[in-house]
Amino acid sequence: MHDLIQYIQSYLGSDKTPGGAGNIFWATVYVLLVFVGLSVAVIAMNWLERKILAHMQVRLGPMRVGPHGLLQPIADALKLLLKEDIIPEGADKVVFWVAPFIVVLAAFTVFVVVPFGPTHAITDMNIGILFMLGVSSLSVLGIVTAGWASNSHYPLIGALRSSAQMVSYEVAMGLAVVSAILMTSLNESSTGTLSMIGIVQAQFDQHEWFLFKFFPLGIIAFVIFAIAMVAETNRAPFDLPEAESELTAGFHTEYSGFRWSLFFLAEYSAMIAVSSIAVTLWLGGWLHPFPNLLSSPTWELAFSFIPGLTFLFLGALCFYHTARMPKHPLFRIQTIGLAGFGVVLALIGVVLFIPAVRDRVGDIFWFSAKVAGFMYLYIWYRGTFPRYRFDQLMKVGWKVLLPTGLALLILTAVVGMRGELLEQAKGVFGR
Amino acid sequence: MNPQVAANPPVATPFFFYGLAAIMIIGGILVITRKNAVHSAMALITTLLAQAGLYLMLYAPFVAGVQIILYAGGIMVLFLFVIMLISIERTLKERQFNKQWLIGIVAAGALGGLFIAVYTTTKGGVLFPPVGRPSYVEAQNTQGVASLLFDLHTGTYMFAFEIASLLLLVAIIGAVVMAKKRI
Amino acid sequence: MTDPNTLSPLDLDTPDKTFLDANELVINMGPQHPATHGVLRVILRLDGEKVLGLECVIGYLHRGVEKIAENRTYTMFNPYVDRMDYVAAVSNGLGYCEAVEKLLSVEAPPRAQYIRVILTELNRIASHQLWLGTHALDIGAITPLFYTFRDREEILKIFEKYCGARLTTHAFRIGGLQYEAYDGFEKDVKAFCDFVKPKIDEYEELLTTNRIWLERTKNVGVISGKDCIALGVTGPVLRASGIKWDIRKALPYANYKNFDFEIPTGQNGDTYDRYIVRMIEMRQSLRIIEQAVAGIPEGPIMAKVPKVMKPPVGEIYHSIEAPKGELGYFIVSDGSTQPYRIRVRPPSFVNLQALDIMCRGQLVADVIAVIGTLDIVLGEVDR
Amino acid sequence: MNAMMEISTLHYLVLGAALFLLGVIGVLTRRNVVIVLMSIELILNAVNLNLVAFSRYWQSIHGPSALHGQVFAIFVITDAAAEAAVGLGILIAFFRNKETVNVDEVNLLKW
Repeated sequence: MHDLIQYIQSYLGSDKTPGGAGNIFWATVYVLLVFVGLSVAVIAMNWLERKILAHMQVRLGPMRVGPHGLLQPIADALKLLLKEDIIPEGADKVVFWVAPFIVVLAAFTVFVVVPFGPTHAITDMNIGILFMLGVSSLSVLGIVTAGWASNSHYPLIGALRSSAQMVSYEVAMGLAVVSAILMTSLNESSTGTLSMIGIVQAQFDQHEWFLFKFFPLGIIAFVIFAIAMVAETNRAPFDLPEAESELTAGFHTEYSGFRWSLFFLAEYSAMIAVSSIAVTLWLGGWLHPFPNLLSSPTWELAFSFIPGLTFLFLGALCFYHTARMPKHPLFRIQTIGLAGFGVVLALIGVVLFIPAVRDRVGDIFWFSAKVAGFMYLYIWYRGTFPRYRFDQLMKVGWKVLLPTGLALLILTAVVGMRGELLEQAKGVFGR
Repeated sequence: MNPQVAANPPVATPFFFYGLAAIMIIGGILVITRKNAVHSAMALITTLLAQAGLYLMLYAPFVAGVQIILYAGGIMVLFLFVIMLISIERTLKERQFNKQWLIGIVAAGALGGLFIAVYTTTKGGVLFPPVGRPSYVEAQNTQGVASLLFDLHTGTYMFAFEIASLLLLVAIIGAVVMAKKRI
Repeated sequence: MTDPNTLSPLDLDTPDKTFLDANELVINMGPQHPATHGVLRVILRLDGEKVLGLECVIGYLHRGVEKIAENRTYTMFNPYVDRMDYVAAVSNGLGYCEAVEKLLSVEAPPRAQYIRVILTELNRIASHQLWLGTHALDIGAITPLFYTFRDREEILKIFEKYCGARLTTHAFRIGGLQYEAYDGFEKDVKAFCDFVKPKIDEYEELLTTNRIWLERTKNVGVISGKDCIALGVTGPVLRASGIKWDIRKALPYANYKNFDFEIPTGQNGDTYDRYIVRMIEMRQSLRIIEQAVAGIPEGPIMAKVPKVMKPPVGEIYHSIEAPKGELGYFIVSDGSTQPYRIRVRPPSFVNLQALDIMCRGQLVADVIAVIGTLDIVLGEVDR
Repeated sequence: MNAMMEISTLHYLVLGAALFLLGVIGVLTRRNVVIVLMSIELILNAVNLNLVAFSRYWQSIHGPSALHGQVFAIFVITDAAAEAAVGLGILIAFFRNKETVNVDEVNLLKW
């Protein structure tokens, strides 16, 4: 028993990830935390998307279930779980069963290497980014098989579309990623790395986010990635595989209930996953703004207050809306509920001020905040853009993003190695 | 970032090896016995992923990553794509094995016999005695592979690498020429 | 799934005999499909994603409106026409009332004419707004739908205040109007005009220069003016192909000749031009409304019409420019209180013919865009 | 953990041989071209497994930078990608002409 406690405690002072330290207990804890956190994020994202989109479209969105529809995602989940599970006639039952699980597994497994902080990752693989790209590319398999197993035309077309789309955009995505990885090595001090934590560390060491490195090359790479990642996750304006007006719902037309909700879960966690890649590669991962400039203890303290303040602000927002609730007996429960939610948020905010907690969650907060920004972008895109047509989508992928990415890669290498190249040139022409 | 020198907690535990090996063998058997090509492909994907696990146990993380991206995420998607393009309803009702299946089995059996014969005559284990774990810097695997491929001084396989890119170009053109209805 | 053999022979391009077309796919779009605007069923023959040909199957909403007319008096049939193009019910009513008035040789008094024009043009805007919202939704832009519906609501409110109904208004009577314009009608309409002008700019801001919108609509569903005339296609679709034909100008009815407005035309006859034409039409309608509101004369709203209508034996064809195109009523009277035969020439039904020509060689996604741009209402197609 | 339980290179070689045999059986007996191609992938993977296992063995002798086997495995994967692309392209062309994917009906060149 004592050994066990010691084993658990031995990790606490470590500067490694649980996987890196080989501590199975903490690795399990982290896995569970990430899983729970991800589920909560997906649920929150569900509500936020509906609300934000609704407000963009001059409507209110869910308002009935819970105050301001806060319980709507839970009600939805319940409905999906209770729904009859239909397997269409002539479907390949085994494949039909397995397909959503492939997608979910692929979407969740990538979070093994996502660095929420210097030590806050399940593990730090030295092929981290390669692993992420590889595993996330596996979800194509699930989508293709789902479309095929449904034994129906619309899902089949949707599946073929989405596999073609994902495979093509993976290329552009890969090129943008490679140019960012290249940047880790284009510096006097640091060697290149594929490790997610190493990449963020390199940005810290080089005193700049890769977004701004070799201006404007970093930004171009980021934009390529930002476009490709929307296509990769089948979201608007690249949501052809599930183009509602053309293919009803694409590859998951025949799915319902629990298995459909798995696709839903996978879609949102894939969005979060690719956003975390973008954040890690270009936006400095867990680093707070200006980590090198504003690194004095005072600034560190100020930055460490921001998570708590954010939650307090959210709590205050809840109280403000509680005060604005209609004063009517029918609304009493809703008012109490909203106030309660505000209290919970405020409590979280207060807990985040405790020094021991404060020091540990700062990284996670900044990482999540950056990812949340991407999530908002996703919603914004959806509210603004019409949908691309399939051939146009392919044109964008192959004729615009791919050549740009290739040129960018070469340029990055040339700019990064300019010193050596000049040396060489001097050697040849100098005398 | 300091390269992590693997402190040698044994990753290659027999448990994982036998588990993954069993998955691979079962997957392989399913690949060659399933009627439905999609099922075969799924079995093959499982096999390939298990093999990626084995690569990790062999301290070859980069090859494992390439295996996942290229094989499972690329080539197998191509296979599934093609299976869906060609209708398979008819092939399901047909004979699954060709007329020479007996000869094929016999030939394969002979090959297996050859393997066993080689093993017994060379006393197998003597050929590759279990050796001490290599003093191994895991973080440098990717760099090591890259230096063999690209480095100006140590890049033994630079030329082969360029030839491989030519091969891929030829394959792209070939695939387009073969598969496109009207060029 | 439809068996390809049960399809009636589609006039397809000669199939490529060199290869077996393994990829040819017959897809049944609708009648329950989110983008077919009701219960249109389209049988598509696809080569991959390319449309080789298509056929529309209609009649899922057939209610026999024309047959019903033969058993109703002229007055009793009036509400039925609202149910054809239910998003532009006022226009339908105008066409029918004018046709019967022509048959009876009556003319509605000027005040009625003005109010009729105002309501019809309001309805044109409402119809175009609904078209824009659904069309954009089909192409994947979900937001314009809510904007247009928000603004269409204001029009419906005016209708509701005027006659009590929002959609199937039954606003007009043979010989004029049933109701006098309510107090503040002019003010409401003027306020609406001022309200909706910036809103139309808002729609255009979202779409007109949007790259994706341009790519999705330019050179999609192209139809030449010649083809349009050959197929009898009318309305914005015809005008977008460069033919300046608007019955309000060509064969003026009601009192349209009193108003100053322009007929927008396009050049390419593609989906984008149709979009632009409709957007300009909305602004032109506002122009007409403003002129009409400024000039509403005082006077009676109902002409002298016999209680029991017995039009003289004869036949009449009267057509108006409905939001979707030429809406014609052909009425045969045998001198009794009931029409001997009524035949409606609905614009949607005729325009739908062009779908095949417009879609051939395009992709599946374009079919959706083209169905949207044709602006069909199935109630009118099937009657 | 005793020495017998230690997973040596030999274990991997046996596994590779088994996979290779499975692949050979698949190639020799199946009619469906797609499955034949997949069996070829099995064979290539068996080879790859051996190569990486040898690379590990080689590393234990020549130090960590002796990664030739892994490099070779990467080349094999490249080759497999090329082979799959061209093979499946041929398959599609063939299917379009004869509407079959059976390998024993590929007899256009037979006389």
